[in-house]
Amino acid sequence: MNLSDIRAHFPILRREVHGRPLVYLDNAATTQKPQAVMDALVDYYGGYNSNVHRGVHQLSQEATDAFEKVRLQLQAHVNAAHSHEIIFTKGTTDSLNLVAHGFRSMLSKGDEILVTQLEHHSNLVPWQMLAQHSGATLKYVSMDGQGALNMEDFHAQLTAKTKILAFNHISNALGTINPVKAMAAAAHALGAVVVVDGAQALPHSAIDVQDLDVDFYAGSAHKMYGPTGIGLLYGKTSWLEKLPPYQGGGEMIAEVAMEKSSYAGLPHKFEAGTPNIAGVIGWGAAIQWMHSVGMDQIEAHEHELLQYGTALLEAIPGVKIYGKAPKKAAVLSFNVAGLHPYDVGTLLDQMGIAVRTGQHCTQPIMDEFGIPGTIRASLAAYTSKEDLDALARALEKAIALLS
Amino acid sequence: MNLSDIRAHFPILRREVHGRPLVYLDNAATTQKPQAVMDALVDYYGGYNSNVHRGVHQLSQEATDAFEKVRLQLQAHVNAAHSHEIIFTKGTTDSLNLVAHGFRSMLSKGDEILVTQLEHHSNLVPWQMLAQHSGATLKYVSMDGQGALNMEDFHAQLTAKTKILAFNHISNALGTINPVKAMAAAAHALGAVVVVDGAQALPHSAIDVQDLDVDFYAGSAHKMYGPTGIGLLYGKTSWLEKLPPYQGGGEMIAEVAMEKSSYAGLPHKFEAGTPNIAGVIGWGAAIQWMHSVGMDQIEAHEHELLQYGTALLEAIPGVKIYGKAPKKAAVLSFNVAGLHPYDVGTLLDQMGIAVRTGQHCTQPIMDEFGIPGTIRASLAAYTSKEDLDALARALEKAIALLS
Amino acid sequence: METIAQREAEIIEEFSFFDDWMDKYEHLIALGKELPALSASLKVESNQIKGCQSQVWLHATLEDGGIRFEADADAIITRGMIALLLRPVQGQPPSAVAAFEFGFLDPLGLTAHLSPTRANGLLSMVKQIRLYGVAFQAKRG
Amino acid sequence: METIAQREAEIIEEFSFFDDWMDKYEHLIALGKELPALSASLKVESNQIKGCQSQVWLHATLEDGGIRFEADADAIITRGMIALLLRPVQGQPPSAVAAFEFGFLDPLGLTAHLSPTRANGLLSMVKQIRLYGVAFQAKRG
Ligand SMILES: Cc1ncc(COP(=O)(O)O)c(C=O)c1O
Ligand SMILES: Cc1ncc(COP(=O)(O)O)c(C=O)c1O
Repeated sequence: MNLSDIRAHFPILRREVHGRPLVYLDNAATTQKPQAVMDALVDYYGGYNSNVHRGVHQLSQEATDAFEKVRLQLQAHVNAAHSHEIIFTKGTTDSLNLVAHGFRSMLSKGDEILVTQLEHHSNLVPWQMLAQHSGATLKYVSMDGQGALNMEDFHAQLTAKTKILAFNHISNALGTINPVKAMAAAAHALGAVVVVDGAQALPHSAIDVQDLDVDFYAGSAHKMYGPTGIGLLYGKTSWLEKLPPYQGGGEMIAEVAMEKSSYAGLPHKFEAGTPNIAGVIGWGAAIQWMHSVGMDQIEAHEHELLQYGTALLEAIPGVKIYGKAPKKAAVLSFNVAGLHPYDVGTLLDQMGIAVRTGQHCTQPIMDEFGIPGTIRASLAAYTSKEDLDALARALEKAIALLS
Repeated sequence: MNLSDIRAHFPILRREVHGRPLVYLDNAATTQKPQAVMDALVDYYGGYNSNVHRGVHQLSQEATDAFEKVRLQLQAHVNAAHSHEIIFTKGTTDSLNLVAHGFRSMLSKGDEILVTQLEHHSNLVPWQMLAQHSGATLKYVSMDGQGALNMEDFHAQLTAKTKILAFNHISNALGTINPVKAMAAAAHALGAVVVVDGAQALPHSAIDVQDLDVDFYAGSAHKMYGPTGIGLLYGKTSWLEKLPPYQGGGEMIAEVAMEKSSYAGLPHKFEAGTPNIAGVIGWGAAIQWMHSVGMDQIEAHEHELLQYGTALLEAIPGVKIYGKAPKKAAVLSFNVAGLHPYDVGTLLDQMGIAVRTGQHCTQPIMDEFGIPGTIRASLAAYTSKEDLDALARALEKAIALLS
Repeated sequence: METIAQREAEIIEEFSFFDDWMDKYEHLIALGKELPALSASLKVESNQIKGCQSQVWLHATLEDGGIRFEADADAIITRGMIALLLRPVQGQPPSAVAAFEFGFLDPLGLTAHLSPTRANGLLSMVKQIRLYGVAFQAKRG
Repeated sequence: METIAQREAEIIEEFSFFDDWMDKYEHLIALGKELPALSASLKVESNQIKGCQSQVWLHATLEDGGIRFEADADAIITRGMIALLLRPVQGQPPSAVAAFEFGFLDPLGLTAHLSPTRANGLLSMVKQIRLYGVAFQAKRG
């Protein structure tokens, strides 16, 4: 599919903002949705909406089949060994909380949890809460000035005391791609569980959880062209079996008496209550859409644009890019000397350019750089060179206005 | 709005199942969605999809405004004193787990949690888990042969030891309407917290949480003409402030350092991660739709149909209705002497009638009646007398085939 | 003894006479009624297959090189389905049972009953039937 | 002294000359640059209003029956907005400040900056301005 074909699938890209064509560069926060996703939602709600599982009637059967088909799609998408290793959650944050919560009864004083300075709050606060409840100590791997993890520090911090290693595959604030496979192997060699926040990696490249050999992998549909309110937790069978259930309710039980219940098997044990059925079905359409473009094409396209955008921005006097790790994905985080990101963002918005400004839920990174935040332009499969040209031109105008 | 106008809003009601017109009587599991809800979703995804809060750009502003407007709509809908008392969750199950989990640190051995025999598993298992973790004792109020709560037993079980009283407003399996206001008052007089599962009440009548004077009230959008994957927890400010955060992540923090974080104010403290933005916006459309019909009209219509359907079913030899409490809502739960509910449901499905069969996630009720389950026809604003006539005719046919 | 394939063909032929769903289900219900009840001593936990809504029991023994299946269910349509499912495999050698695909349900328009998402325990029963095939094969071999 | 209403009218008149957003924001930025910085001794936690992205400080004293506001922010557009917001209320009697609606932002096309969902702290500042009005009224009354 060429770029204009790809863009044609996204109705929102045809809208205007403040009288200018929308240039959407806030994809790390959430991506736009192709028409196919909206169609899937309308087909579902208008055609076979029903609660799933346990229903003997036709609608329920159709909804359940469509719902479970997406589990298989996701299994294939991340190459999980079993479909029951795909747990549907509300999103990455929910997934990470599910795991962190499950370990409350398995950690104790003296144990260590290792995270990194690059984490999104969603992969930091749950571990702080776990540390607080279990008495375990939270440690973290520092990053270098380029925004790459300090691997020496990683190996120094990772010890036999480390029970859990949790880190993101790709940093949402800086774009750093972390060496998941090597880090997982090192952690496993010392007996630690490996939990990966894949929220930013899933939209940009093909993921193979078996090849990476991680124990848990979390993601959100809304960052990968799918609906809001639905995400996944991949977990290795052995760990999912060890982990206690997170929420109690319908669907997740085998037998219920007033006093005590026994829990259902995987994946239902972790899916209490009516799931986000439409969300799952819409997600299926999004994944299909991604494959119709091709994960490799998406990755290559974004890589090319990242280099193009980096060169454009660096040519503008006063612009400083944060995050220049050797392996880096579709994020351009930057500041302009002397200017507050909020001011720059506000003016860019007036020119139709949607970027995010602020801390990007990564306060520890900002604290390390000693800045209040950055301006972040983040790319997707539909981002064009024209988008980045428009950004650069608007940025120059904003700088002129503010100086 | 008259019934045929109402029905015209639901595209799915025009479809066929096994060559027969769909007769959808599984509304307690999930309701169908009016066109307005689908339109709201498509408008959002096609027009202003963006992550909410913290964004300086126009799309984010539009999405945030639309999202927060629904919080105000819900505040008005349940008559909460403050908009921050409306917490968005995944659904009723999620809401109840949030509350039950929050009390883990506040209960201990000797304390009691009082539930009822009428509870859906989602309002039973979380309390079992709480009891297990805190050492508190779980007790329950029994029901009588009609499916009404035994009020003498309620007053006997409710003591100064009772720290939490949790029960449903309307039973999904039997339709029983519980005397929430009186039960809440009795519990408050003894110092207990009152948690109400309103999943089945919200679709059928106007709710006033201040008049009922409950501390928590939970519901699901998908049971009230809205999208899947979104629900609400109403909580009184004082209790929401006492309750610790449930999940950690983006949005729910004020300050984050590597070691420790401070939490944001209400409602954000309980809304970690990207919310189900489209779900919330679609829910807003659903609530608006309900009000365009009128909550009183919905209640009166369903009440009339319940009486009509009860008479129809009782005229069929061998049919026994379970749940005949004096105050009862839109549920017809029944069995046919000598027949398994699964067989009846399967044949009804062949005739285009969608009913639910089984335990309806209320195993304790089924155990009490000594039955494997029931056949449940549950009504909604769009249910017609013709739907119930079709059910009765099909039921007679199924009985003939099976006997 | 007829082969599995012959029996499949027979069933397809038998069902080809029904031209509406009512006749088909009437027949299924009749098959369900004819299925001999499993003796109480075999209706035990270890033979039980849990479906959410319909309980299924399955027991198997090896007799003269063929597998003898006995089964039961609490719902009559499920019993009818069981009767149908067992007909081709009853008494067949383990190797044939282990490899059997139950493809005849498709032309009968009854595949939905075996959908992995159905709450009737039949799919689990089919898997269990094949597993008995594999297990008895191993025992002999 | 001019009344609040007169000052509002002045501002609306002043902005009516801008026919594109660039001129308007240029002016806002100029206003932001002109706003006197808050002295470091007043830039303290108790005067701080937390916006997610832009920090705002507000201090007020009662002088000769009128409220004297001093404020600051870290982002320049926010400072410009503050300068604009303070112009009508500066030196006005508490009762007038307590009742002021800041309606002039609407014709200026700047209401969005005060939206309850904006991450700039300005709405909280506006509430705080009014609160000072109420508080000083009570003190006097
Ligand atoms: C009374 C009652 N409580 C709780 C629930 C659970 O709601 P949900 O599955 O939307 O979380 C339901 C619906 O299944 C219900 O009927
Ligand atoms: C790296 C990373 N982790 C976690 C999250 C949280 O995802 P969600 O808000 O969908 O739960 C995000 C997105 O905000 C992210 O970028």
